[in-house]
Amino acid sequence: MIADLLLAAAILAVAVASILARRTFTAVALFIAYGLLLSLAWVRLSAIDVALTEAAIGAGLSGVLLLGAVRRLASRAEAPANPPPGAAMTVLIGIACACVAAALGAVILLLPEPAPSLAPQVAANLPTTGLGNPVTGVLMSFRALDTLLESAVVLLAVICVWSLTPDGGWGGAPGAAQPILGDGPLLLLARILPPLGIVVAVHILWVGKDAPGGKFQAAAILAAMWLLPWMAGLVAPPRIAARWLRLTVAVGPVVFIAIGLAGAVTEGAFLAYPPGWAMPLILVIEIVLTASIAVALALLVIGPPVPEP
Amino acid sequence: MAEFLLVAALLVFATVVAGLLRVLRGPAVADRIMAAQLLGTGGIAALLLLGAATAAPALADVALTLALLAAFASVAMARTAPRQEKGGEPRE
Amino acid sequence: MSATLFGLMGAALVGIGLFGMLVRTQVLLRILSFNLLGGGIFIVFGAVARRGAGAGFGGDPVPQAIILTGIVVAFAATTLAVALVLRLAANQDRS
Amino acid sequence: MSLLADVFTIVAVLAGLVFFIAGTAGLLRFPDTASRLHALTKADHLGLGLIVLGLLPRAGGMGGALRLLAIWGLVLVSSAAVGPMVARLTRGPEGRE
Repeated sequence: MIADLLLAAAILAVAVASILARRTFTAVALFIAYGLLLSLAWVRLSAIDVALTEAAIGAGLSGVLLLGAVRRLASRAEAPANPPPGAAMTVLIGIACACVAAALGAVILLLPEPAPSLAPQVAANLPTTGLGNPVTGVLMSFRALDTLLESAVVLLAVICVWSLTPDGGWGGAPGAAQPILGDGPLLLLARILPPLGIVVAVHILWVGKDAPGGKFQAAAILAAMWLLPWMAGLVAPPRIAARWLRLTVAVGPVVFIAIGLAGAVTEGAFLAYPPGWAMPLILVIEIVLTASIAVALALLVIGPPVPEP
Repeated sequence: MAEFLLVAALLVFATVVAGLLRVLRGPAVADRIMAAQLLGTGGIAALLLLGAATAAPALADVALTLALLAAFASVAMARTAPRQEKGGEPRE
Repeated sequence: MSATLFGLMGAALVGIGLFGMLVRTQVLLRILSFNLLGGGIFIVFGAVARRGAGAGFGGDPVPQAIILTGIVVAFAATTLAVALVLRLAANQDRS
Repeated sequence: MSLLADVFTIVAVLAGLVFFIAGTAGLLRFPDTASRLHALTKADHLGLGLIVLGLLPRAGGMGGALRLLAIWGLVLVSSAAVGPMVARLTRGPEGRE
């Protein structure tokens, strides 16, 4: 019980410090600490799958994404287009936000006592999917449409980010040129960590069938393991005009839709798995989706191509 | 035995949260990075102890992911940190 | 009990994130506050899922799966926001 | 036999805890960044290392033990890489004398 109070207080303290920080870099460093603490909070809420995702995406990829932006924006004095609100206005905004938080808190306190839950239904139908992990079962079978739409959203995000390429830069290698600092330690890490990370990612993907784990967490780790050598300047990202790159990013959702349509033909319902075939089909989708989303997440963090001035 | 591990997990977490003050207060940029890394390591240790106490092997996977990603984030932070001027606050 | 505590913490995070988005003028800090806000909402959702525990699961798996999807989509939105900010900054440089 | 394992676990975890507390205290109390870095690496390496050693007998079989050692190895490698980079930050450019 004390641990929960301590954890909650620590998260709130880091969150407040993060938005009040003077320098953007400090705010992002605090945000990474916030991501780490949040994944511990998810463990206390006994949602281990979400803890894995929050650790991989919240603390890892989001932090590195914002750090990259801080580095590229640090070189120019950022002229604030609109001046910060005055003291009175800030207090007013503070009160309004406190009201929103209080209202949400009241909702939490007034939740219906026999908490409505779909757990029994999931438990009843899980054996049909042949999976042991209920969250993976929901993701891949009962709510497979959400997962399909989500992988499509990731694909769309890649298209949108690439569409921000300044003219003349189209087709080039994505992302700004990484400064080759000749940092010994970074090069060391960029050579040692990726192989380990790939083994961990495969382990988490495979274990995801019966225990917390799964494809999004594995994809985030794989993306991180590609970004590390890119940051160290060891690996030049492929040109976005490269056909195989576009194919890899698109193959995940395409395979998912194809299997969904096949289900519609044979079983009469989109995304329905023929009985007995659920497990192998889900496995195929998971593996293809992991590779596709890993590449997509990495490309999202790398960003659009930036032509040298 | 399990209670001992739970108490140990709580203690490790409490010390690491105390270390968090360095993140909030640390004048130099390097202090914040170090404190964030300590937070990562402490979180991993607390998770391992909690996992051993409640016999939940899945927590070791979370600790493994945290170890990988905390390393990744720490390196990114160390690389992006503004250079330290002569003793003063580094410019924005 | 811990679910309610974390639910209230999530509600407070929503307030903090909203405050950060409205008060801070640096664009990156606004994007960061947006992520704090998102994290808070997911925690509120997670507290509800925790209360729905049953049938041998530590929490109701359906909202947990949806939160998982939400985290990935929020990350995709954040990458797009950062890409827009960087492109704007590059344009300001050129003009 | 299991009593011996339990005693070993308790002793090792307590020792790890001591290093964590000492490392964190060092991080908070020491005057300049370099000495704080020194304190931090102690907490990182030895604190976690001893806790991992303490938990080894309780880890389920070979797989669990391997995973624990992998975690410790990862933290060692990452703090070995981040340490010099952070130190170089405090030295600034002239740190390369």
